[in-house]
Amino acid sequence: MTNQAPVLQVEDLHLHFQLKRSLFDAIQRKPLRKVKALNGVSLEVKRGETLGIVGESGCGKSTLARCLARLYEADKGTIRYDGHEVAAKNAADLREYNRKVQMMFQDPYSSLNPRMTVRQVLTEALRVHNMRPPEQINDRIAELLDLVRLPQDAADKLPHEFSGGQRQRIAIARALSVEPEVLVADELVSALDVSVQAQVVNLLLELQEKLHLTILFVAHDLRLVRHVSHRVAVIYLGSIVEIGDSEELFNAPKHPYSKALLAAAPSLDPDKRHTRPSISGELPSPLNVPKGCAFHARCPHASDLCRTEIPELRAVDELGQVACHHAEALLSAPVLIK
Amino acid sequence: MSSLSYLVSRLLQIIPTFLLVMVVIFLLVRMLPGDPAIAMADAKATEAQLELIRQKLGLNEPFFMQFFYFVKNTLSGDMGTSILLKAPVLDVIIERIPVTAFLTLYAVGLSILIAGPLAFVAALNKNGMLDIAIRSSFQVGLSTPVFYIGLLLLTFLAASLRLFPVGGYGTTFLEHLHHLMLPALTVALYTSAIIMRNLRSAVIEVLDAEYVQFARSKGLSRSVVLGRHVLRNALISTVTLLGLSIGALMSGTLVTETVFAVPGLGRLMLEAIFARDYPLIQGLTLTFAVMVSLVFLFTDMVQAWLDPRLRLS
Amino acid sequence: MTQLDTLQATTPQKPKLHPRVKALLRPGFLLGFFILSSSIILAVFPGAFAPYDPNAFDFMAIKQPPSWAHPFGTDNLGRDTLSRVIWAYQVDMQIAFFATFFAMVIGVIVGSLVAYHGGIADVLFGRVVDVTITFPFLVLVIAVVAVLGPGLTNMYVAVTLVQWVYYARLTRAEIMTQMTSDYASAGRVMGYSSPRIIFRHLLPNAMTPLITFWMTDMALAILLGSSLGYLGLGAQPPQAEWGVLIAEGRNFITTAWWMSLMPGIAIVLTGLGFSLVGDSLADVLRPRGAS
Amino acid sequence: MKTFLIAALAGVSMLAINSAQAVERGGALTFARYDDSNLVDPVYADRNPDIWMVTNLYDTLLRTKADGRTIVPGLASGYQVSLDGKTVTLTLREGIKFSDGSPITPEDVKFSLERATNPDFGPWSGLLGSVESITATESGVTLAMKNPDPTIISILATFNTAIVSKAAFEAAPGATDQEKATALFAAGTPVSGPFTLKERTRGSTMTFSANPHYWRQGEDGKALPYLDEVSFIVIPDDATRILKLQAGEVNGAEFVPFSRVAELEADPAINMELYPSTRIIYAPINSRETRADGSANPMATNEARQALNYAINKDALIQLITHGTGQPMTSPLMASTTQLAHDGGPLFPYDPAKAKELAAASGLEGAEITLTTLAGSSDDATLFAAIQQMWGAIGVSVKVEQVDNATRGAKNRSGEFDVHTYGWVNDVNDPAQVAGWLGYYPTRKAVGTGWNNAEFNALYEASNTEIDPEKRSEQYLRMQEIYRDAAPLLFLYETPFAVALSANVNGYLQTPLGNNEFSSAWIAK
Amino acid sequence: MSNQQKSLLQVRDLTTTFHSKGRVLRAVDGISFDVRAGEVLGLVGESGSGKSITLRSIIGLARDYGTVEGKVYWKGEDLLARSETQLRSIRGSQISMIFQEPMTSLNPLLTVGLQIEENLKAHTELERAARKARAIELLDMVGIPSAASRLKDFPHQFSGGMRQRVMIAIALASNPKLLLADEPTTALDVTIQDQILQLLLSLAKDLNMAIVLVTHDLGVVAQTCDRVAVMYAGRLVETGSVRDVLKRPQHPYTLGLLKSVPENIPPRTPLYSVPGTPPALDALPQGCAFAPRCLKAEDVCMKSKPPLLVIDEGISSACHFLEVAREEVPA
Repeated sequence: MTNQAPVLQVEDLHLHFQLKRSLFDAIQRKPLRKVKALNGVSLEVKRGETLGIVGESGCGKSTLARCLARLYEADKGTIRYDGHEVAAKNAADLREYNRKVQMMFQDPYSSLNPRMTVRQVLTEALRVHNMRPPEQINDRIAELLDLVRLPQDAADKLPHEFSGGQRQRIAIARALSVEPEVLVADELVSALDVSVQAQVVNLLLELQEKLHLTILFVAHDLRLVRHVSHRVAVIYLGSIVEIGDSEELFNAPKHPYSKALLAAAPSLDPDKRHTRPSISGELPSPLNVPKGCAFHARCPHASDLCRTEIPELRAVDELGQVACHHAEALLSAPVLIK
Repeated sequence: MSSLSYLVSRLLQIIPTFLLVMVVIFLLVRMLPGDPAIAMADAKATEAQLELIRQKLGLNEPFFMQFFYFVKNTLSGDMGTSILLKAPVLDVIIERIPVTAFLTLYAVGLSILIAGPLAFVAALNKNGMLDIAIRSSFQVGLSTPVFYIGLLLLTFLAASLRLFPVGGYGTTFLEHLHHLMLPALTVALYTSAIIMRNLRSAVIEVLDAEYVQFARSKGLSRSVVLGRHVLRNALISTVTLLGLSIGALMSGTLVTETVFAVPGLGRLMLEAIFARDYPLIQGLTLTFAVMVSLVFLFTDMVQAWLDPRLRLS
Repeated sequence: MTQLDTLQATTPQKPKLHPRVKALLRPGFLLGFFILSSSIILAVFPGAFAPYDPNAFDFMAIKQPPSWAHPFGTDNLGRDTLSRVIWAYQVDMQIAFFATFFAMVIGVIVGSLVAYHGGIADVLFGRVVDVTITFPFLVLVIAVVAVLGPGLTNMYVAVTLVQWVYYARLTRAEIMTQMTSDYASAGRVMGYSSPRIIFRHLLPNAMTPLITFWMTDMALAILLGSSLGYLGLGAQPPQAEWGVLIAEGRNFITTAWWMSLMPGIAIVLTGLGFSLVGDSLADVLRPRGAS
Repeated sequence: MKTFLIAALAGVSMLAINSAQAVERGGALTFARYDDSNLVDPVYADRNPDIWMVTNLYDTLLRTKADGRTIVPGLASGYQVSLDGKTVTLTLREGIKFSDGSPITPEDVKFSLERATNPDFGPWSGLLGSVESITATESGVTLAMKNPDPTIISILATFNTAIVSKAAFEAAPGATDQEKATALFAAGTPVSGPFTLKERTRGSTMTFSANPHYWRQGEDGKALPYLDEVSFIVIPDDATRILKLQAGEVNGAEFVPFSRVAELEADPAINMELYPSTRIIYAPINSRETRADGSANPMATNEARQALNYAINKDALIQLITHGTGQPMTSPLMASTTQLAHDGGPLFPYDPAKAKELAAASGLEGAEITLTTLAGSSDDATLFAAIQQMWGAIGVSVKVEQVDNATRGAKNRSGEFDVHTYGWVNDVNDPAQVAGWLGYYPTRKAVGTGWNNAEFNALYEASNTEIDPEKRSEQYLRMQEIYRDAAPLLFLYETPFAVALSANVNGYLQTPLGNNEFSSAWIAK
Repeated sequence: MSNQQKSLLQVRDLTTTFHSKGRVLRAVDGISFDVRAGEVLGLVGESGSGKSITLRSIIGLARDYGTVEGKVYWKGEDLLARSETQLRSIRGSQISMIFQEPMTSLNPLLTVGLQIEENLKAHTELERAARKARAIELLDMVGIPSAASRLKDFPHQFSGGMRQRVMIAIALASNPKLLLADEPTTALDVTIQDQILQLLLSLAKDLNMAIVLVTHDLGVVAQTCDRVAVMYAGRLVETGSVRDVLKRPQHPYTLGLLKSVPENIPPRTPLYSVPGTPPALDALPQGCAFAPRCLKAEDVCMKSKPPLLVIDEGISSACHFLEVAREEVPA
């Protein structure tokens, strides 16, 4: 971690997707139904760090990533880049923001236009943002391919000629072509086989060092997030329940949900078996976020307070913040799973 | 959402569509060239007689007033008097609806009877000789104009071999079946080709679906797997398609009714257009739109019945 | 590791026929291609193939059965059926093209824009679709032809007025599907303009079903053109058009069967050609690895 | 020259069946028609499918013989026209009854004729424009005339003066006469004609059954009609209609395309009839000084129009279009079957040399003429192709403009055409109607041509009150001469009515006016 | 103790090939293994390694699409020799299968109750009422709350985890002795995965049922299986007890796989990665399938297929250089 200054500051981000309402519903005066994807997310990303974002499917982690890449416009809340609010910017500045914050996607089969060769993909990116004069474009493409460890003859091939891992490298090359400062990796390696995952993760780590990138690593694989992140945020139903130093969080999770999540992850060691599920129940529907602490229904420590009051994300020690009314109590008391 | 509220909401959705349909029909008919008064009176009438007719038809009213009257009268069931048949348009149409409805349903029935089993056979023999043979023959069917098929059937099956009557409608149900066999077959040829294609690929797709694999892994008999699991799922898209092809089917009846001398709405439509029978064209177009909408509604209901996800979400 | 990473990029691929070439070599496509290319040649140079003037009466040779002099026989006015069928290629291939092309262009543009931008335009478009599919196609086309008057040009206008909606609907659906692909999001993340994303990225990938549909539609246009010709609303006699020829021949179907059979075969063959090529094109045009 | 009947005629049998076979009674005849009757009423019938059916249900006071010219008694046993032509007296036949058995009275006749003269009803009242008043007498009716009318006898043999039941009209529901008439076009209505309406499905089928009280007698001395029933099926498509006949599903099919005549004539199971008609096929030529767009009209001179006529090979057209069943027009104003038609031999026989000469002289050479044809009509298409070829030979180029019937009618009225195709069938057994239509400017601008000849107009007006048949005949001769020279039409050809019947059908007749006569038809078992 | 006696299922030289557009894809390439009564056998491998096809070949589902050769003995009788109809009496009653996607594996148009009961109808003599009672019992057993009221519900009315429970209930309806589980938790979140795996284990124990668990997740294997078989390119490269294989992997591929998982290595350090990608199934190498990616491969690896050899008590491996490949995994 080189620089502690936040490059991205997210404050109280809300995003609700309205479901279509039929004419009949409207006549019956049924309320509008909303998928509450983000319910007040605040976080800071420091320059040069990797911030891991974990959570179960439907928790809002991808929505957050897409908000940061400006694929979604938040309903409420602000995103600041280098201290400047993003939404307030003019068109040219927004384009510049888009250039500086690049996103990479999960599905290696759909992340590339199947009808464009690698060269066309990269040329387009370089041209649109005037990254290089036309005569230097081919040289730059060669550089980029080297950077992501693809052979030079890859340039004139179509996506279907590559394996999944190679495609994700092309996606990385495309993102890097516009020389961004922040990379948002949304489940970048989830679709890849374990052995290939490792190749891409290594590349990402290497590029981060070389190019001083800031990375938002969104994934559901806890081991992977732990491996690549400096800091980690755990999201549950559109809110951050815990954020903090990666090692600290994985070694001593403070939020009951973080604990359950870590406990549920299957260890490679056959001797570390547990015989009871780490947590009961399932993620409630984001259409119906429970009142109070969203986790209370599944939490073994839930109290009346949890059922009524939304816990603030607050610092418990210098290494992290947690959104739990009973964080201190749980820290001191031994963990009891009911 | 319950089935009833689903029906109600579907019905409510039709309303705005229908207002637009009325506008389109009105504009279309007003744009027809030629003076309906001339069409009505034929060549021998004098100017004064023409003027009288124009007044009767309300053709001298301002444009928007004509539209207002059109909507108002249509809603109250008065579609005016046919110039051609000198009878209330609504009466004429009501007389003819059973014929066209019978022909259409007959054609749908035949299409399903022809296409259903063959689609299954083709799908289960995917890329086999049988599959290729079935698909090629339907391909030829798809490429043959309705009127030509009708002409051939009429000439050979009806006139030469006398297996079926040359035309007409008959009076009893069995007579209807007998008389309309060839026209229905003519219309069905195209529809069955579409259904066959769709059902075949739907069956192939469903056969590959995990739930069919799962059903088979349960040790269910072939008939249960095909009947309960494959057919029902494959039918969903086919029902939609059948609903959407109702337009094509009715287009088919337009030509077929003319060729086979079936006294239905399609033939009437052509006659009305040639005679510039404004009120009749309006009424008929509206009737076609209503019929198609009802079929859409019906197929939606069938789909909802087949697919609980539509009904219960 | 660098070395090994490079190694994997060259996935072992047996030297074999390009899959697209293989798709082209299938009998269905070859047959369709043969039919279509012959049709186009006949349509472009009917004079080179037609042995007689298609409109010349010959009272000495009325309703002659097929012979060496008149391979398809002659009609009730002594015109050579073969020549008329060949000249009709020009008319019917024109119908296939003009009755569909503009509808496709308009439909594709409208459909893409509506799909990408959504909002009120999409809602309005939904209404247009509802209204259009509520009318039986032929009813609408005939009504429009009746407004504009019979004849080919007006038929093109009528079909275009109705049919663009179907292209737009298909394009919209395809573009919507493509928009769920990450490469579309990637385009936005890269800061590309909407026209670039729509026309450079989404549309090329949405074109395959469109082109297949276009092929089928051209076959249908020929059928429609013939039907209208048959009803007296399409091409006008004495202009040779297959539907018109069949209409002319129907009175003689028992005494001069060749008058209606020969144009009938021409329609079926050409329709078959379009359908076969359309079906195979889906395989040829689909981007590799997308199946 | 034909003589015109004035004297009262005795009630003689007017049967024209020259059949060696003895008639057989009973049975039902099924007849395929091209279109349905919408309203069979003497006054409101306005389309041929309606008009041509009227006399099956309603008898007229006088009748026209099968030749279409000779007037014979009908419901009236005789008539008398006063010498000044101002009074017409008709005597009603005795014992005649409506189909419900009630007697046909002079009151019914007066009622029927008053309906026919009422200008508010139907399009035909003009035919009786000369009638001042109608009085019912004990034995019949007397018509008081405003002026002498040479056509009145023919009119009284025309469908629109057919006799309806006054009682039935009074009892019929409906506020207006038209509503009553519509209501009466239904089963059970008392009628005066040979048949009653049994049932009807609009646009599709109609059945007549024999009127048991009909007065005319058949060959066998018993009351007509021979048939128990006549059923009509509407089949607009020509080919289907014929297929239906060939399949034996119907006994007769009307409007057989001429192209099929030869084939059906060769069929032993089918009796192909070509009934002489008053139908003429012609093409109005715009004869105005300028065209609708304001440009000079090359067809404005008689010579130019004569050239166009001479340039046409009518025999070729007759072969091409009517397959030899037609014949060239011999009178410029009417079909040869019409009374007072002057047979001057084929009009404008094909003479390319003369045509060329006239074209050059009239400045027609190099002109471009638009032929407006009926879309979808293969006859018109053939005609166009032929005319294009024929006029090309005299240096006239022809463009085609295809329109539908309604548009053609509108163009005819507005004069926005050069030449367009048209046809005509007489409704009345008198040349006044067709002459008024074709040549008399005030009627309809001489069938839309804009030809306006003072002498012709004066002659026409005079002829309409001329009761001296000789003089009237002369007037007509002169009118035909004038019309021939002016040639505001292309005189194309006359065609018969082609009806195909099963071989066992006898005695059916379609009159030159088009009336379908089933009263004497019978089926051999 | 003879394996033969306790073996419920014996797979011998199972080979499944597919023919697609003139190409021959060898998805399963002559594999042999046993499943013992009551045990949980993990079949692990990366995508395309043939593990799912193996399951489908055992139960006869694969032969619709491809050619299945070899022997599959069930209680001493070769299942592959049975006709489709004969197989049906075993499918769903003695051997059941569950699939990866609970979303797509249940027929969306039929109620859950019907989908359970049709199994009972096919394999038991139970009457309608008894079938319903049994269905409720089954739903209850797999942990679906208020089971009775949910029989009339359709699959889409259940959450992902609940659907997987429903599928398990259906599979267990007729008390099978062997459950073939094809990646049953891959589509689920970790907390739900945990619940389902625990459920499967407890049911297997209660019902004395063997499970073949196909997965690509070594963690899942470690947490649930007794024995494990590692597949690569349609072949078994290593089998043995879970502890042995995971702690002392013999085959370079197993080793590479284990080392790629970022567990027990310092954060943000390079992970071990197996270079290259698996071979195409229509172009399998002549020799060891892993040879092109193997750092230690020599000529012999390219030329001859290494047999699966018993290395030690409870572990077998297919590598020409077993001693060379052996390496201690950091535990």
